[in-house]
Amino acid sequence: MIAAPEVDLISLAPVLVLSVFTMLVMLMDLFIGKNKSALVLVALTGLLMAAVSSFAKTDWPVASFGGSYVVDHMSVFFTMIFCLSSALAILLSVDYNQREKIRVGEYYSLILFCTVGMIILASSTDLIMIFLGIEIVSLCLYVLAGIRRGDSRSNEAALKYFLLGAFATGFLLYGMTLLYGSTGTTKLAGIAEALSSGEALEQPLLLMGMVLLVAGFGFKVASVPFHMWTPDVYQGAPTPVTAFMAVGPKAAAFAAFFRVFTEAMPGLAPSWEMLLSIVAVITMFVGNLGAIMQTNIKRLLAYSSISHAGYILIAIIAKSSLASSALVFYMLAYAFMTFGAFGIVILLGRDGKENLELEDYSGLGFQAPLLGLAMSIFLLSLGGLPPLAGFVAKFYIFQAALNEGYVVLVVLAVLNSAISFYYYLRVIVFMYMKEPKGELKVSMTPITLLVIIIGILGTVELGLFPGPVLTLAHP
Amino acid sequence: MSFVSLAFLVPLFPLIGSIINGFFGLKIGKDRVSWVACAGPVMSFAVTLILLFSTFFHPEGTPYPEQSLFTWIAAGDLVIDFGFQIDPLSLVMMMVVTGVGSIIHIYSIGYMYEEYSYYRYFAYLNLFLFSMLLLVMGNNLLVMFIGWEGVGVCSYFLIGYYFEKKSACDAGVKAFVVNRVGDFAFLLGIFGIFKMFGTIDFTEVMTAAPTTLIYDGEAATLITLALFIGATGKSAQIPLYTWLPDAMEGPTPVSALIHAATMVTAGVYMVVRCSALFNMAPLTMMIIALVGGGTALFAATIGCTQWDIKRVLAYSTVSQIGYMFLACGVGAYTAAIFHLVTHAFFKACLFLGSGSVIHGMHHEQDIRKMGGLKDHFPITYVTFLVSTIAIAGIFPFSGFFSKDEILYHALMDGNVIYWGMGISGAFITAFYMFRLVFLTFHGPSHVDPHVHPHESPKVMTLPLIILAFLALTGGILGIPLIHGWHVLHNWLEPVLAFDLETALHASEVMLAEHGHHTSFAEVLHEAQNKSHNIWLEITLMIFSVGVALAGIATAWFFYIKKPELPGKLTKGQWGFDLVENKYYVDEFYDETIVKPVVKGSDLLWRQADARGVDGVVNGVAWVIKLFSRAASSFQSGFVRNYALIMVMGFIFLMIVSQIEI
Amino acid sequence: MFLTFLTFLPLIGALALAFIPKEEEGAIKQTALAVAVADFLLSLQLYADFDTSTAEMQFTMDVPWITDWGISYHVGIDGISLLLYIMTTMLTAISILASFGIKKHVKEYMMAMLALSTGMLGVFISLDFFLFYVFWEFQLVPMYLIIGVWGGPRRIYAAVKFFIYTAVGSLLMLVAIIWIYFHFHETVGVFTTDIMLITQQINLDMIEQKWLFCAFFLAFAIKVPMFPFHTWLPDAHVEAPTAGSVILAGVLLKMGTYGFLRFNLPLFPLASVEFLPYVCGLAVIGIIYGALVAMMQEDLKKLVAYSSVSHLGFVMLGIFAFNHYGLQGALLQNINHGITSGALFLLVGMIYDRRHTRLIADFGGLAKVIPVFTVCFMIMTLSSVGLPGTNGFIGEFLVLLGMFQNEMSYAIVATSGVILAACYMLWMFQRVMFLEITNPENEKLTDMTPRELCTMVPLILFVFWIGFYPKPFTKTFDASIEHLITQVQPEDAHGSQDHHASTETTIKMAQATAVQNGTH
Amino acid sequence: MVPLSHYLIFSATLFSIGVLGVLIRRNAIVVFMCVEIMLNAVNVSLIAFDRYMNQHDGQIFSFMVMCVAAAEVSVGLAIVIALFRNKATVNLDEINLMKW
Amino acid sequence: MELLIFYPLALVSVILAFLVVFNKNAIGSAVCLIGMMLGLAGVFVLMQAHFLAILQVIVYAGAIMVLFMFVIMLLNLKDDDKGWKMRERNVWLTSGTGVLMIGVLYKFMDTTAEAEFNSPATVPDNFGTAELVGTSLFTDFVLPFEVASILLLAAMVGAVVLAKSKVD
Repeated sequence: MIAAPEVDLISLAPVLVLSVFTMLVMLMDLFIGKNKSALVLVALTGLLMAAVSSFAKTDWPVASFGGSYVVDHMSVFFTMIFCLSSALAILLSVDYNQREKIRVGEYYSLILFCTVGMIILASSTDLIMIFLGIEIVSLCLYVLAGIRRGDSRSNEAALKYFLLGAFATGFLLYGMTLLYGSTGTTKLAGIAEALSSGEALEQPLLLMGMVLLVAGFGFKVASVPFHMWTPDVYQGAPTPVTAFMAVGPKAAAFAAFFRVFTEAMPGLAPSWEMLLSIVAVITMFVGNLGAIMQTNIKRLLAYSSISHAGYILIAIIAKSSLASSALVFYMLAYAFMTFGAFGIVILLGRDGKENLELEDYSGLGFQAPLLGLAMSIFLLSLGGLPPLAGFVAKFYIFQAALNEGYVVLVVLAVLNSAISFYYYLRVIVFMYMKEPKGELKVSMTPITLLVIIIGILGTVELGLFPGPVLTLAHP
Repeated sequence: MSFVSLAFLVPLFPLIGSIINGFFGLKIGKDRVSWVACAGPVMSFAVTLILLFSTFFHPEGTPYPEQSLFTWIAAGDLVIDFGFQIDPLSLVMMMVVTGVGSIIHIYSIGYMYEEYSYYRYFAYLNLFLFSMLLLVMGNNLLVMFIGWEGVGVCSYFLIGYYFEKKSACDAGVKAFVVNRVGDFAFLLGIFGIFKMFGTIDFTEVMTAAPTTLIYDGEAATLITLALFIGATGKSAQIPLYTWLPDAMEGPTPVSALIHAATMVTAGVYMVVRCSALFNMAPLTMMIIALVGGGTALFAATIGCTQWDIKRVLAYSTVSQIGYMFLACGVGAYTAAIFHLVTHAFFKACLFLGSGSVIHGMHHEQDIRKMGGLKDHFPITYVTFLVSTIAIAGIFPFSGFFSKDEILYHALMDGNVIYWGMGISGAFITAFYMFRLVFLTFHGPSHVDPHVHPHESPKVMTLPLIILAFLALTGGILGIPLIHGWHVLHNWLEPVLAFDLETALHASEVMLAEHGHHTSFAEVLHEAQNKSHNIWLEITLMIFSVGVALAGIATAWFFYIKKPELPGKLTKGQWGFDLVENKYYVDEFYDETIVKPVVKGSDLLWRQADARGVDGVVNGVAWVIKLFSRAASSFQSGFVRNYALIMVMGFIFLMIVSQIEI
Repeated sequence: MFLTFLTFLPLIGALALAFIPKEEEGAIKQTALAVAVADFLLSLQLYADFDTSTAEMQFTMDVPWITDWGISYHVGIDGISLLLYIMTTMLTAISILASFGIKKHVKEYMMAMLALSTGMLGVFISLDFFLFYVFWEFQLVPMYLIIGVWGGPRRIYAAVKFFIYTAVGSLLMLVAIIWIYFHFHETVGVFTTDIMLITQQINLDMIEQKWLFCAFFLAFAIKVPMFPFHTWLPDAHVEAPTAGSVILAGVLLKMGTYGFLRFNLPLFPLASVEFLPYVCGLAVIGIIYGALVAMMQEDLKKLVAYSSVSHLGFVMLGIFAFNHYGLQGALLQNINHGITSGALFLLVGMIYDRRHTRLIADFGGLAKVIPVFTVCFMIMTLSSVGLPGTNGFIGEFLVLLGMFQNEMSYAIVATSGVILAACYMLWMFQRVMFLEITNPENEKLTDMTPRELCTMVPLILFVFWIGFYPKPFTKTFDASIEHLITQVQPEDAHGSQDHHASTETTIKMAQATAVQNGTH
Repeated sequence: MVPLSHYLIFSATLFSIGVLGVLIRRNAIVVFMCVEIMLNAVNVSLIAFDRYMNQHDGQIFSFMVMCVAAAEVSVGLAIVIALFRNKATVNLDEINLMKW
Repeated sequence: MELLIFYPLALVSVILAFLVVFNKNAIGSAVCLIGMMLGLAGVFVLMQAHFLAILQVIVYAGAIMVLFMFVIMLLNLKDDDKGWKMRERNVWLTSGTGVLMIGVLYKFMDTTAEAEFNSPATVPDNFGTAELVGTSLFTDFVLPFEVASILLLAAMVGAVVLAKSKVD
């Protein structure tokens, strides 16, 4: 006799809603004609519904499925970020896909699938679930990165991402296995319990498992030295996908990273703190240093995103509830800035010419003053200049870290911030201080502009009046 | 109503003149400029006279009036008024400054008339008078310091009046910078005084000095030394005298007013003004006397070898001021002021006379190209001769009285070395001054045939006559020998009065409080035992007149009787070369201070700053770029490389984790 | 509220400019000028209403901002910031007037200037760490653009250097601020970033003070700039457009010294006393070094820039004299330097506009061609030299006097800076203005235009006003300085005797030394 | 009875061989096969742990791994095909358009 | 006894794995891989994981590897991959990494060998059977099971998008 499984579908509401809408998109794609704009609406509705349904449970935290799934503060907030970032990514893609002639039906459904994966990733408290979540996200991204099939860069990005991703999956999986082997369970709470008893801490394999997990997750969040794919893939992938990759999946990976390390392995904290600190510092440095030499805006932003991963790692190291709020806030702020910046990158591209070199930005600041201003705001916010969202976010993370006493780490992060200004300013140098090569023609496509405006609003709002969001972010 | 409330007018008139001329000078025409320019000092002179007369009736024993215009600087317990002090000492100086100043202003009308920027000259000159009056009238050190630096800057402008000439500009900068060195010390002195007294008001400081400072204590010595260094800068004493000869690049009336009569004597005035402090510091006094005497002798020797008419006078000025300091150094402040006044007369006259010659010779200054000019310049010659006799110290010219008073005090209050320096200086002075007269006005003419010398207009000769008259009669102010007839002495008495006994007693008490029982009885005894020896004084007078005459005779011998002799004698003499080149002091300063500073600064900038400090900054940027290149060079584009690096990273983390546990 | 209005008025003006079409340059310039002048005139009201008898913050406004973190929009002015504030509005107006000749992107330029003004004003009024930091960083951007877009040939290098260098310093300050934030919560139990509150109640031990002092020091020392953090300044000055240099010298550098007064001294009194020798040492080195290096400069702007290093050294020295004279001198010298260096940069800008060179060697004999200009230049030169009767003297005198009362040796060395100042300024003046005209191009120069004269006249007036009657300025400082001294003093009890003490104690101290070293 | 350590060492060896293959092969498909070796190696560990703890979690896990492997293979090979269409090569050393 | 079965199986698997890496021919590699997977299936059986062993054969060695072969054939790869040569500039890096990797492996083996693992639990006879695994799958692990369906669906869509021949 099989005992009835413990099923709590209400907890699962966002996943279910979104899955349904995903399939709806796929189906509709087959039946509606050439004009696919309805799909956008459906997809956005789905995301909205998912976001709303994430509040189906309000008595956080709610654990279900035998402790493998949880609805808590972090998961809900992350769900919102995922839905936001996916919505922005879809909006960003509308004009782009038209320009680049990308099949939208599958495209949108893949983004939605990916979102499902992200939600699962952020809400799971079971290694198996986390593994599956990561794989869903990754698989969708492999495909999305290579979705411009006619473009060899896109192909290359997909292949690189895929091979390295699969390689990293091996590490991650091995790490999970060893963790499972030393504790006898795949549930995070169970692992924590086993570790807290002290007996499991003696397990020789545990440490290796932890390092393997660092490597595996490190790959997903693009932290050095597992970041190697990032610049190439960011560059090769279609721009909206790049923006999406930089925000949603990364946030999801961080959510899981945070959960696994803080919820499952607090007992091992002294050793992984050390490891992560090293990784964080190297990540910040390599990201910022690498960005300095870049001439391609997408590559530059890729390196920048690596460095941001470094900052965010500090939140994991700080591991308090303050840190989790900081992480959440950071990802939200990061979403606005990144989508805004990539939005402008997309706007500048035209048929057959993407205009991705910094040279192409010469004179932008005066020929399209508002775009220049917007780009400056995004870049300065990424650099962490007050009073913009990026600053408040960094401030929050530094707060969390200082509160736990990681002064050196924060000082290094702060120095990196200073370095990072160099390349963000470099873009501004091109926009304002170099003479334009020719006349810039910017086609102001409305939906992309909308994304940029949302980005600006978010960046400025979170910078000037972060109060309400902070209240939300704090458990 | 007290007349003192008029005091502010004295500096105000020249200031107004300066402002009018400075801003509108070009528009109103030269004649009006002259009127405006001369009206200032003359009116000041008038007000000074009023003040002087009102002071005659000042009740004895009461403090002299001060006029405070407003609170200038207030910071915590430091309150500095912008105020003037009208006491005998400042009145003497004001008389000299406004009087001689007026005369020279008038003279300048003639001398400068052909200049394009005539107005500029007068604006500067009026501004100078303003500053100088602040200097002498200020009731505290800081107002004095405004004047002190103000005259410096005016001097800078006036020396560099012919700003198209490099030498003039350089001389101006040199004057200002060297003065600044002195000012630096002066400032430190002010700080020290404030630290010790908590105020920088003259009256308060001087009243408190005997009971606050310790006789011969470190504080007293250092403060006075600092002040004295300040004075050496302004008054062109060793070691800061080098700017004055170069300052002769300015127009001649300027040399007369600033670099002979007034500004350069400011140092003397300052020392006298702070006499109460100096009295507490015998060590400083000794240094002052030595420096003064030394300068007197040293500059005089250089004066013998110069060929530029103004430079001779310049060294003579340095030398004469040396005498004044010598007087200060032995505590004969009255004598110093006396000499200051008479020197102002005769030296102004000499300079103006030389100016007249230069004017008439179309700006020829080399005395080797003159000679026999007495027929061409009758008035100039006579006035020049009168002043020369005065400076040489021949009875009954003014210089005789003042110089002999100094020499007397040098021997009586000082020692025979001071006197020796003084008397040898006197001999040389007489010699080189008459050398100047003989070479210029007597003997065969060496005038360039293209030059037609002519006597100057009345506006220039009249001042000469006035000044010559003063040089002749100025000695009245200080007729010696008969007690009570020394007008100046009586006049200054209340300002210079100093009760050594109280001071020494206070010092003893203060030292005793700290467990040091020192007795100053000996000092006191020595001071009290000095008495006026009238016969000695007469002897000295006769001797010094004799010395002066000897000097004149020597000059006559060398330059009239056997004019070819000096050339023969000095040829190839290293000693003479040394003196002729002013002992190479300028070169010495150049090599030891100026060049090292310039070279060092250049090094500092090009190496230390651009390469060192900024190099570090740019180096950091460079290193970052280097690392940046390294960081992105790993990004080779090959997937397997990426995988390799991931594995390496994993292994690295593995090792780290093993180390940690 | 009024203060807030004044502070944000330029920003509003900048936004208004956005709606004027690009082509109407005249209207843009006039609007910008009108806004700046209005801001200046209105800010005079602050002076009129300012109560000089109290050290309390005035015109305060305190509105909760980010309540979760205890951050509020708290602004106010006291004696330390009042004149800096007014000077900022004035220099903004003057620099906008001086930039009428700007050729490219007029609209953006004016917007940047006005935005910059708001940023700078905000720094001086912020009474909340977070707010302060926001303004502190915010003003970098317009300045960066002004240097980078409208600057000289190496403008990008200079602009980036300026930005990064300053950012590096201030980011460490950020860390310190957050640290204080938590420390304050631990010790007092409140999460707040209110500067006043923290200053009053914070309790730090020596080690903590030292570290925090260093973090703040770096930020401010770079801004000041103190040796050896000064190298961004010459580059920034040389490349910046005239108005940029004016603002840079006049206001931006003052933020550094202001920071010392507002944060380092009151928050870390122990460390301030502890670090006095080092800070003063650097200040003195800066004075001498700046002067020596200035002497060798071939570029006028660079010379003035290095002279700023030297002058700001005096300000630092005054601040660390910890007594009334020094602090008053420092505050006044702040204003003086703003006026004098600002004017010098304006003047250099004027001849640059005519000759398109700033090399000293290219000039010579200008006095003959452009007399009015020469007079202005001369006045400012003398003010820079610190001639008594000009503003420069009062400040330097008080600073040196203050330092002398505290630590004689520094004052003595620093005083020698006045000699060097005379050297480099007068030498420069001579080479530019005097001598024969060697370059025929200089003969065709035209004298100052009325507009240029308008920019100079107020500054000249201030030079003499402060020089002869500084009381209206110094009286605003008094109460705040007294307050500041009491904040530093208690911990400084034994050391303070010789600097704050009355005359009697000074005399006694001096006598004691005299006895020890006496000649008897 | 085979000790657990034997299985673990066996698994680690296979994993390392997989890693080695990824590092040194140039053919994208073979590289991918090496990744499959790694996944298989992990499966050995998982099941070994299960066996020694008398649990089924590991087996479920390895079931999921197979599932994922299948999905990955389908996507991965699709990517390879897409790439091959454009560049007619699967040699990884020839695929480096984007670098630095 | 079991060791006697384990060692040959393990040896063969390892050798085959090596052959996968060192085979010059992609097809050869694939064949070796199949062999290795079969070997592993044997090991699974040895551990009484019968269900998984079956899956290993069917899914892995069967379906997945067939797909590999299929693609290799489809692309008609020649022997352009000459062995396992690596790019020369990375020789030292790779070898260094290899040495370190061996070190890590040694460390791993060392610790595993030293660790005193409890002797295996006595497992019920039906351990590893489809029944027990299935029960577990549908009770405790029903969520992963369902999620896996999303994964597969997504993969399917993705594969279709990328591999469709017509570029539109």
